[in-house]
Amino acid sequence: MFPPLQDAYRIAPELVLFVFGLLVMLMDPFVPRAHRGITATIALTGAALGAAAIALPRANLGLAFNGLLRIDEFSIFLHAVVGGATLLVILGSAEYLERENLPAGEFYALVLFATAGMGVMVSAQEMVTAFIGLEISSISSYILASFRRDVPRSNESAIKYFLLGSFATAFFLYGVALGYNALGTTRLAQLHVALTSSTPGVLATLALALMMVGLCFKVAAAPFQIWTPDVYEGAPAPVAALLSTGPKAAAFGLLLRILFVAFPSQGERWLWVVWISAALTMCVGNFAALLQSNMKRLLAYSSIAHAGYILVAFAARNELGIAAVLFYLAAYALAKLGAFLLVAHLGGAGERHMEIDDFAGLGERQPVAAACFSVFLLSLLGLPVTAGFLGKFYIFKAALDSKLLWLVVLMALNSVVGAYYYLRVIVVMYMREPKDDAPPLPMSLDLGLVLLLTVAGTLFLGLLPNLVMGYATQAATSIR
Amino acid sequence: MVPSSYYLVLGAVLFGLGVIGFVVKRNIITIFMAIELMLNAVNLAFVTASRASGQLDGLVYVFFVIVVAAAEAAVGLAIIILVARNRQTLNVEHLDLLKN
Amino acid sequence: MPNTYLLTIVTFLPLAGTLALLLLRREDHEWIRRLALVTGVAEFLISLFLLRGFDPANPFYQHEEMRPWISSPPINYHLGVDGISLFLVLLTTFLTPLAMLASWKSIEHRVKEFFVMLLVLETGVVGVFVSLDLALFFFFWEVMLIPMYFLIGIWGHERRIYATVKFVLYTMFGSILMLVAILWLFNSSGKATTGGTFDLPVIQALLQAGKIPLGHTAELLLFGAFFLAFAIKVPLFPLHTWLPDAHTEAPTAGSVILAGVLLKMGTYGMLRFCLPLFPNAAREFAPYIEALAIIGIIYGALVAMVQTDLKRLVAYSSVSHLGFVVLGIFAFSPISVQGAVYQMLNHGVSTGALFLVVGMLYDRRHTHEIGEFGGLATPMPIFAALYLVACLSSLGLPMLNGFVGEFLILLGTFGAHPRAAALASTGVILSAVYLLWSYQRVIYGPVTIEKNRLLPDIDLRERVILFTLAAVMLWMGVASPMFTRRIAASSELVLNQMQRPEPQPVEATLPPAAQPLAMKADQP
Amino acid sequence: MTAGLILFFVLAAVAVGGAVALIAARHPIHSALALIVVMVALAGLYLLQGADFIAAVQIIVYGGAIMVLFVFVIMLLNAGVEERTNFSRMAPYVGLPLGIFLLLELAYWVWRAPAISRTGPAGPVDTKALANMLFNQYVFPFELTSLLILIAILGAIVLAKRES
Amino acid sequence: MRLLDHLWIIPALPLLGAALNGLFGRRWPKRTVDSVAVGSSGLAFLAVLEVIREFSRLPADQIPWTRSYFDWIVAGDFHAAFALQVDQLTVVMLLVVTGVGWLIHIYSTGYMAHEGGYTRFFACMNLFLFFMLVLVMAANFVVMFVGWEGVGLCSYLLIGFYYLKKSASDAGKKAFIVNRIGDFGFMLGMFLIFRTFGSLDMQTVFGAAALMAPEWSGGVITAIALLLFLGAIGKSAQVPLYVWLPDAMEGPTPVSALIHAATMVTAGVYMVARSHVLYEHAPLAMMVVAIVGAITALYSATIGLVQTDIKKVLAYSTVSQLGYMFLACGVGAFSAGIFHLMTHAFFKGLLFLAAGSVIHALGGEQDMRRMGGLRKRIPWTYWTMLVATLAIAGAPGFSGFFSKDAILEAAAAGQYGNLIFHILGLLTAGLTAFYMFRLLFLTFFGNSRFDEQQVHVHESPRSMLIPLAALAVLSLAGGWVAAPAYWGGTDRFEKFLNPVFVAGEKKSATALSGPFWDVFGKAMSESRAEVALVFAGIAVLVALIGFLIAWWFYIRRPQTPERLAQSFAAPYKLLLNKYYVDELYDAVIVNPLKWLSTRVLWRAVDDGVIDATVNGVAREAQRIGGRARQVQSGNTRSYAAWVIVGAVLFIAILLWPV
Repeated sequence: MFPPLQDAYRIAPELVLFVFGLLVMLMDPFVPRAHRGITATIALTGAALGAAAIALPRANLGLAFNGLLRIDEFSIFLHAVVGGATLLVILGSAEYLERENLPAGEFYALVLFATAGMGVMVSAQEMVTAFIGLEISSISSYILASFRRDVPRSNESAIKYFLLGSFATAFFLYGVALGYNALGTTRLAQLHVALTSSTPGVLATLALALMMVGLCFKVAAAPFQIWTPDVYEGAPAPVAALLSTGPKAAAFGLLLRILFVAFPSQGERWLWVVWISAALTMCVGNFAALLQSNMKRLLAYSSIAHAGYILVAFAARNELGIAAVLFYLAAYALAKLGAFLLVAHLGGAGERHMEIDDFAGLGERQPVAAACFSVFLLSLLGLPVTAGFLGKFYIFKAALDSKLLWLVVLMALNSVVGAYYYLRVIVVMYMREPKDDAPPLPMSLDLGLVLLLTVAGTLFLGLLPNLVMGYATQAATSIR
Repeated sequence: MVPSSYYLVLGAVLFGLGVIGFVVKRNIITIFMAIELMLNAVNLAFVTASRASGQLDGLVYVFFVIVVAAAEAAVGLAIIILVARNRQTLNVEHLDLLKN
Repeated sequence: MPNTYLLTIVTFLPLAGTLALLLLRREDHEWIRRLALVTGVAEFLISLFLLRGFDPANPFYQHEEMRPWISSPPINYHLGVDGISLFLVLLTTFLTPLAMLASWKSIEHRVKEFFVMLLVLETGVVGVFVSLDLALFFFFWEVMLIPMYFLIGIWGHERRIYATVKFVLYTMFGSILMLVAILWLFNSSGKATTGGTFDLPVIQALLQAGKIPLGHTAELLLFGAFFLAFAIKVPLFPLHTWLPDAHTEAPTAGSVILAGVLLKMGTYGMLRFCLPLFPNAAREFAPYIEALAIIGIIYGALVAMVQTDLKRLVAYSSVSHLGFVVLGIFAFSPISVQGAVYQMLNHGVSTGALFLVVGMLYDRRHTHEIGEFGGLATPMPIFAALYLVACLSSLGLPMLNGFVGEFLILLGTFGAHPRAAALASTGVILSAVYLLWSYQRVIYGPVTIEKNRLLPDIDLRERVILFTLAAVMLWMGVASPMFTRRIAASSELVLNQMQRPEPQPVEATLPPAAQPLAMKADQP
Repeated sequence: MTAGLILFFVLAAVAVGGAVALIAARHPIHSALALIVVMVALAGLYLLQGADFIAAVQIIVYGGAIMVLFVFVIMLLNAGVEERTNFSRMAPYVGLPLGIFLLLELAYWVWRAPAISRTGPAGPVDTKALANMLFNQYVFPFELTSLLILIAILGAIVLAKRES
Repeated sequence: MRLLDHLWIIPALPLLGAALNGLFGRRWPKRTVDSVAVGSSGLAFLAVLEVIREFSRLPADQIPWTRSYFDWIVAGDFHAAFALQVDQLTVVMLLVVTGVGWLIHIYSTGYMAHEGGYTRFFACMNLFLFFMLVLVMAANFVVMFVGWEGVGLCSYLLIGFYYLKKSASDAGKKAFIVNRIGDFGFMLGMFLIFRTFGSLDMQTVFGAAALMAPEWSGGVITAIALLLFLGAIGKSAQVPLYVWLPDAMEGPTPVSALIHAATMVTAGVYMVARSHVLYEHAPLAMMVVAIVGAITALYSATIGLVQTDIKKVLAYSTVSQLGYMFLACGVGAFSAGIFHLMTHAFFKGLLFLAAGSVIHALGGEQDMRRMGGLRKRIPWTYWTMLVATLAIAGAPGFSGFFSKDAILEAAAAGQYGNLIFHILGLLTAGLTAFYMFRLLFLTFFGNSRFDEQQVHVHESPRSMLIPLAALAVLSLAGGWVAAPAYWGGTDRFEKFLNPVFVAGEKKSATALSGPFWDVFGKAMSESRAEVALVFAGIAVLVALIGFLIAWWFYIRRPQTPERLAQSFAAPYKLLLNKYYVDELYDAVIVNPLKWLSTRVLWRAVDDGVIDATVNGVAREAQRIGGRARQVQSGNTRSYAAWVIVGAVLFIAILLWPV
């Protein structure tokens, strides 16, 4: 039963990422420090090719590796999101790595590997395989979080992330094991069959609960959101950018497959978990952000809040909901990446200027950066013209289709609360005088490109969503 | 013949003890050990299920879990060393630079 | 329907102007201003073409444009104007160049951004008035918040940040629930058309034909969600407290647009959505809404009376005046509704003028405190005269615009609710009190503060602004049928649309006017 | 009560005792030793279930490699007796009771769950079949684990190496 | 071309003058300004004469002559055209307005010659004429309201003409606001008319009302009439809204003469007379009108007794005379009311102009206690003023004699007459004679009480004296048009107006044999001329008594007033302070309203409740946020505890209620 060659096409993105990760890792020692650009270029090429390689699986949809993976539009879509995020992170972090004097080769390699892991997560049909993918991305993330080795905050961020992350994955794994006990399989489709063919026992439900614990932790849903602000704050800003997008998208993808492919029959039950978690997550994220003064923490809380919004779409339990999740993930990733990478740039050497007040007068000092940042914030806030609005729009719609009126109202009110702190940042940037005359930081071409892509993407999704939403809808129907 | 549920209960107890260990212990290394304990409990569950159902898959999973645990251990301990080096403490409660 | 591009041009010309502005260097203040003004004036002139080919007898939408935009859910780029929105568009395009002219000298820093924001705002506001797709409407509705946010926040006065954040949050609070309601409506419409529709005329027709089943509670909730958004915008007592702050802190141009146009979005929304879509709920709530409107009229006037800050005073006067409009709308009488629409325009012109007047004072003295002025008739006689005209227009002197609207509203309301109209009429007395009292304190008496003695009278630019407005006030006050003739059919249609037949068997056909649209919406 | 059952209870007692000791011990080295005891006991339980290959792996990889790594690090860092700080109020007042509750809950539900019908062979696992499965059907995750280990090595190096 | 077809020209002329002066006058020399102003008003007067000439040839069935010029307000069923009309009543008003208006314009060129704001003054005066003409020519209530409010505006502007003086701008504001209270009533009246009749067109409304059976129309018509009367109370300064008129004397004297004596303040009377059909259908409203008129007449006359400011005396006198006119209307003698309106315009205009001349002569002095002995020094002024005083006091043969007499007669014997009204009227007549002669004596007789060194008394220029003379002639002879039979006349005035007033009365007259139909009425119907003569005799007698007392007090025994003031200190003070009504309004309405608005509505409700709630919600959100952040203690153990909480929670929810 050795897998056929076609399966290699189906994992082409992972292979590309893996190969280029290796390449970067191995070549880095031989690249003179003066030519660090070479490393970056290779990594970038890897990421770009990895993202482009989704064309191959797209042409070869189907199960791979004896049904361990399932390459469908859903996985393609999330591959694109994850791969795109990686591409942007790599593009946006060269300047940062240079400035902070971090080992670029290892950094890129880990990012590429992590992306491969996320790729596995979103296509996995079998839970242990998914778990390995999850661990690949997690362990890479732990390392990346502590990348500023001499910075106590970075270490602390890594150790917290590591301990709690492992803790949570243990829950996930235990859930898989219990499910295996109860239903005799760890494959999504068969789980579904087992669940529907006979009345499932308590054990299966328990298994679902534990798996949800693990994944909700990864996506930072309440009450497992607690690690997020600490980790994002301590981790190097580009890593935070990655963490808040790629692994999150992948974990949402996995959660989605579990809930919608394996456990739809339990929908009436997990609905309430998702419902309550969504409500809690939105509230905690938004309210806690109100008084936040550190930019990275603010963005962290905001990403918690957004996880809550996405869970609302889960609660909708319909196809539009799935599509909305996907669309939202893309929209959210664009804004979040742009924001975090911009923050990484503006934070200055050693990330000294991470307080919101440090952004005072940015509108005058660096109008372009401030304008881009505003676009990201407005997208996160969900104002029209930006992708965030349509994302929210779709979620509302999906949830209303399922008559989740009160959850929708709660989400609506939450987005008003959210508006307060997003707008506060804009206030600081445009309406306050700068504290001191910090000289404008020259922006590198890379970062400029990142901003161009993210802003353009945000506006593109906000104004012409048909293409992406079309893919997302296709993806939503493809998972079953 | 031991009923498989016995094994499962033992696994649950061990998993629970691991969970308790995480909140009770202060030393990072010990906490990490508690996590390893949880993974062990998982393995027990996998083996039990595998043996009960006669599938070999469960054993393969155990295999993977052990590898993952090893990888986690390598990275985790490296991070722990880094923390210990920079912060001169292994008490997790002293790591509170990042809060609120 | 024939597709024209006029409305698209009118909507997006300002945006095109901003693109041109972005090409200019930041330092070229003079050219930035000129280009912006040229854009604004061109926009106004082009918008006048809307009048051409506008058939006053046709109550339905005209100059319609319909293009698919988002395929799923089907959001269409559907634009059109009827008698209600036509003049609101014109009001917007008319006030914007004036606001620009008023900002000519008072905005000295970040000039480029300022005019960009002003133009973006214009696009947003025009978009709100011409959108016939609920989602598109909401799109513009929210978009316009951003430039306003910046206008107040960057170029405002001392407490600008508090004011602007309050403004945006208040508005968003209301509007986000409206979004929920819009989606709900969309979903309900799914029962009548495959996949549902956001298209306002179609939804309206379906609702009226009873093809979209809306339970009583559902209708109340939907109405509530829409109404809350609009009531905040209007603002209706007791949701008005953002307004004095926002107005007071905004730069002159911001206040003009805010008072002149943005508030009308609220009353426009009530007329366009609340009444025709949810007539039963509207009728049920009407007594309470009218009560609030009357409270607003009297309350706003009384509070305005005792303000010491001139701009705040004008702001509270808006609360009072918009109370009339809401009252007129919810009296459901053809006369009062037309009066309400007309009063929207009047309020835009006269309160706009008052804010411009206050702005001119601010440009000279950098204060809005009434106590800082006094005796300005001596150094600034022309200003004093034009200020008086603005006051008189605002207090509803016959032959100026304010009277016609107020009169029609009260006349129409009286027919249905004599007591309500009688109570509201006291606002007529009170408006004279606060306006004339403040006018007296600013203009009359001896010059008490030395600085005021040598204030220059208004210059040519300012004269152009105020004379234009004065001319319009007079014109609207004397030749009101030119406007109401075009308003009439559409506003009566609103009331007709409130008629609901008894629940009919399923075969009920759509009204002929809506049929082609409904079919279009059915297509993928 | 069969011998198997007795053996199970003995090993289970050892495992649970080890786990409790892990928690109770104040010095990390004691905890590490307690964990090793648990692992060995678990290996015994695997044997009892006929999974002898897994038992061997458990001893070699877990007991032999991973735990040695732990002990090594404990020694390296010269970790002393655990400080019994109590900065966290959540942990003792919420975490611990709920942790115990979770334990009981899990154990209860697992106990209550209908036993899986025993269909599998009682005899020892066919290691060859296991290998076949690992390298054929599960070759993809197997290869993935190699990536995982590569990452682990890379990470360990990046993090632990002293800056020149 | 008939001017009748272009009625708009009449109001347009002064409007043109106002526009020219308003827009360009600042750059013009004074001569041009006053040429424009006087010219336009004069032309308007000529136009009126021409219109009257053409009007007199119209067949009766074309009267009222109505011309509609453009649609002004159209909405739903409501349609208001800018329509003007001419009938006999309008003709009288037109003559008064343009005639007196023109004379006062001429007078002003002299009076205002040395004042600042010359252009502004004339622009406003012309504008006033425009609005006043619109008011009297309006063919529907909305257009009438245009004039109604417009004259109020001009009054506001002209009272506050000396805007540097706070009292002046205060007075202007007060006038406008108090008028607005009346306008509020007027508006409601219009709404009710529209609700009842579906139109605001006067012919339609009156036509419909005339056909109504009284018993049906009672409630609504009464309400309409009372609401309209509220408007009249405001505009014509009746109790309780008269307070603005005395203050309005802050304006330049020609303004007082034109607006606050001759024309604007009589608009209320005109409106009531114009709407007589409605009033005749509402006996209760009629009674209210009569009562208010009678009370006002007496009440303000008492205040006038003790005032020392020459213009204030005249102001209270005006209020009092307006009360007379309302009394006339209230008892159903509309034509008598209008007649008095006309004669009053002559003699009160003259009084004001003469007073202005006095003030002018004394360099701005208005306090009669610092006048005296001017008889010889400004003879023209003295003589004209004497004529006016005789007229107002009701000296036989003077215009006031006829009009006042007609009112008193109607008060007693009119359809709605009542002896009490008659007695009140008589009392007022006596008081009037007293205070007018008091004024005359204090000003022109005795010794001069001003500083001769400072003040250079001089007779006014010819531009002022000519209007004085003209008005004196009118005051003297203006009443003859209505000379009753016993005087040898034929009461032409009443007959002239009959088509207006009788038209509507025909139907209702029979029904009106109510409680007011007393002995005098019956007696009169039997031998009208004799009874009228008796009435006239009584009135003259009363006036004579007033005159004699004044003569006794101020010529014969000049110390008497002071002694009286001391011995009746309390009533005197009450009168001097105008019954403390201003203070009462301040204390009961103005100040509580300010307090309410500031303390309660603004500070307590707006800031304290609504905004506090809003900000409180924001604060509360932040507080919750602070709580939420507390969770983020940074302690990993706590975080782990949260994970456990979550796990337990998830399990609990999923297993619930298994």
